[in-house]
Amino acid sequence: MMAFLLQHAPALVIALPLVAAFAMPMLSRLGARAVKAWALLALLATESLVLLLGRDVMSGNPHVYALGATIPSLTTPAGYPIRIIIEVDAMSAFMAMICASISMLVCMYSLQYVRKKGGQDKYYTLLLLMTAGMMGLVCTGDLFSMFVFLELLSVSSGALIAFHARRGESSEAAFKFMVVSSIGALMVLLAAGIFYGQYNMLNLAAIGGMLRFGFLDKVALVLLVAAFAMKCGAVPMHMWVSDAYGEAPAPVSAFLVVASQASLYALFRVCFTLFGVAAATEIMGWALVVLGMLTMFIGVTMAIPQKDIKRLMSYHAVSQTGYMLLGVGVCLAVLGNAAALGSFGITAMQGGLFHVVNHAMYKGLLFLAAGAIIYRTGTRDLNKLGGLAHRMPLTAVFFLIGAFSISGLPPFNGFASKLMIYESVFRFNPLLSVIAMLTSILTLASFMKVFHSAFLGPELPEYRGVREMPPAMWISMGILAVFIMLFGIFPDLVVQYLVGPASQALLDRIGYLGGVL
Amino acid sequence: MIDLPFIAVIVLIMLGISAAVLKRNMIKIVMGVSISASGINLLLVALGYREGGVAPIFTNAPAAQMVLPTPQALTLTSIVIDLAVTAMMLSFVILMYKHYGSTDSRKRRLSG
Amino acid sequence: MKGLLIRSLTLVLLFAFLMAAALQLNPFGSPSHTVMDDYYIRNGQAETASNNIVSSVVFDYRGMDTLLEASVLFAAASGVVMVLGRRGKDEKKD
Amino acid sequence: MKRKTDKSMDDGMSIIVKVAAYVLAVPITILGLYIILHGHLTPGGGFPGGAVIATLTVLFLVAAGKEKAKALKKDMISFAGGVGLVMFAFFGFIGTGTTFFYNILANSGSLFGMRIPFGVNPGYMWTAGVIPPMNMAVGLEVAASLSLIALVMFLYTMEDER
Repeated sequence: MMAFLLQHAPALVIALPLVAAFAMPMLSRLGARAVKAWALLALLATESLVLLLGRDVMSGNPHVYALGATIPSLTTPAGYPIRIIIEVDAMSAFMAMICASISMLVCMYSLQYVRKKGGQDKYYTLLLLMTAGMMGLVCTGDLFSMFVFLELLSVSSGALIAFHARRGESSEAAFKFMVVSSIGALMVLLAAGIFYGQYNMLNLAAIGGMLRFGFLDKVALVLLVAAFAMKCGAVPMHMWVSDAYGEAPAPVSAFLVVASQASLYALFRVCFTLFGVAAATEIMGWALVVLGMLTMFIGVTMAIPQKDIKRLMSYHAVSQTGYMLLGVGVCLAVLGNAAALGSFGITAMQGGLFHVVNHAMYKGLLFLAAGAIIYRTGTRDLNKLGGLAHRMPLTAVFFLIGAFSISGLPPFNGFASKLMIYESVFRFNPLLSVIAMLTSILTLASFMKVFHSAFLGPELPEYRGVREMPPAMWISMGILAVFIMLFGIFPDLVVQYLVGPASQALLDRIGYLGGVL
Repeated sequence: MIDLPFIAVIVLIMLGISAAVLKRNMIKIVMGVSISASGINLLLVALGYREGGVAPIFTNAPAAQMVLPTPQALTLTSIVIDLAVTAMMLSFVILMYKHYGSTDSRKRRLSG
Repeated sequence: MKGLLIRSLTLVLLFAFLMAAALQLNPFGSPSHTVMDDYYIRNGQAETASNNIVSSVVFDYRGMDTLLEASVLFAAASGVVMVLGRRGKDEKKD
Repeated sequence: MKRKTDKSMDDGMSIIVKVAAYVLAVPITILGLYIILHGHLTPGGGFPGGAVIATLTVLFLVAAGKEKAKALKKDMISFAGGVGLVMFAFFGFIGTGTTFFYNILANSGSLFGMRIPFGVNPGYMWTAGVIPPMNMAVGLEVAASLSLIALVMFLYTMEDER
């Protein structure tokens, strides 16, 4: 049974949340309790399956699964791949674990957060579909499937952003998000079409193996990088992020962070695996680094004057994306240079990837804490809030943990990953490192302002009746907080067992191609 | 030799994207996204065409070379996805029209 | 009007870029590589027993895509119902 | 803002349109079913067929008007869509003994398991393994989803300002 599950796990992690979502219209007849239980159960099953798969993959055993072939490992019946192939290497497993864990916690949080509003079965359906889209995006080894998963992700998250549709602003944010993401997805499709026209292949590994790097390939590279950078909220296209994260319900915002990171994963996958050293790595790497620097700095400067607590956090999310782009971009820039890669390139990439998982956790925690504030007080205007620490001490503690972590204070996990980025980037170019540190300080200043205005100060009369948040909400936040502490105290273990294999897998282009061909 | 179909496809895609970027009316933005999606579908189909080919269906097929089947399958998929995206975006436009009383994107409240 | 200028400039650049790419594609009507599609045409009938090769690509060789595409439509339907179909006064904070 | 709603439209269009719509409904249904059932033999399949059947709903909405449209059950349509997708996924899952999405019925000799010779042939109905059942499942899902989208949008836009 275990071996059977493990063998089919790459397909099942995508299929499970999908089927659970399809069954939702039937379950909704049984009432809201059944819907919630079913969604949580499905996500728990997905999570355990992903952990099972991830443990196997991380121990150096990548999985390849040809959908519909006579045996799962029969990828090339005629010398080339003809079916959709799911390829889970350590990097994919790493991202899949993040997605599954956060989706489970978000679902748990939602159990109470979206209690009073209608349309619950649709909410959980879309949550499950979004999980499936994310899992597929990080696991698939096929360029066209990537487009389809990207669209599934954007349609379902677009709908979830507009959950409070009567507010007007949220449908506006959702509209903006849909336009940006559908144009991005169309660019991916165009790139897939260009590759298909040249090589008659859609599989990432097969295209990578045949790559000639002519003019058309460069066009496709530019289209793919632009599309995924747009989707992950890098700077010239960051305007949708603040609206979408700000207007979505809080758990959905926490989940959208992971969705952006799935796009980030696709960006890395395209740069490292599809193109690899063949790409003009110096130029591409610098492009990512510059994009990262701009994203980091503009994000934080736009965050400081915000008055809306969730909008402020969204701009910080933009800013943190810059760190990941910076770390991985430095590695991409020195990919052709073995000495530099060994001495600081790999550390930079590990820092970037470590920051991905840390960001998912602390940003999730912060958004969930903001959600708790909104849930109890009904406002998100920082000028109206104040003195909440008297009434919601637990929320205050969780918020503080998230805020310290995002600002990179020891002993929280943000410190560990940022330290790795600072160290390695300093050896690449000291100026970049200084700007990154400055951004961190600005982040700390901004969050201290938020903490001060929302939690400290005298107890305001209008919030006298405010209570601590309900249990499902603080349990999910507590799990995140515990993991933030653990990752901050034992960063070396995390790097060794999670981030290290992932970064090795991303660098091992030959291994990825060899898995299929 | 100039390949007119590909040029037409690029013109179509750019028309759509220009409409999405430059127009103020949100219905026109939706139309723009749809048009560029159609352009890309046409590109896929055009890539799979073989001179004088017939559809890749064996039922009573004439004896001739067949065109490539994959682009047609991809196009089928992408048409349905485009339909779904359009439906989603139009429903947001309906909501905004109800809320703001206009389809003009300048009247929106959110900035940035 | 500075924004308009930047947008127009970007669009013109994109247009030139894509047009240059279009001119480099294989000539229309004679694709250069056809290994994957020839496999489908040659073996599709034997492997999937379907006369319609497009159907066998859609539902067999690339079946996952089709499942996903159907679920995109399902997501859109659920989303439209969720945002437009709700009745009652359950709108509140957040 | 105030949008003027035409009260006369609540009961749909004139009797001529209604009769024409009911007459058209039969050939549309047959065409849709034909396209779905022959998806593995002729151009078409679940998606185009489902879309054809969904036009039936649109026709009904236009002809019969708002009051009749309100009687349609959204939950039931959504349920039908879910059933279609679960069926589709089920046919993917039954191959899991080999691989997910393995075409287990093709060439098996059982239902839809007839072998076909290579090359041009007149087309046999009982071929193609899981493809025809999948076409039916997708047809159901697409028809349901598109009907649901059309219905909800119609009701929302026809709704009076409250």
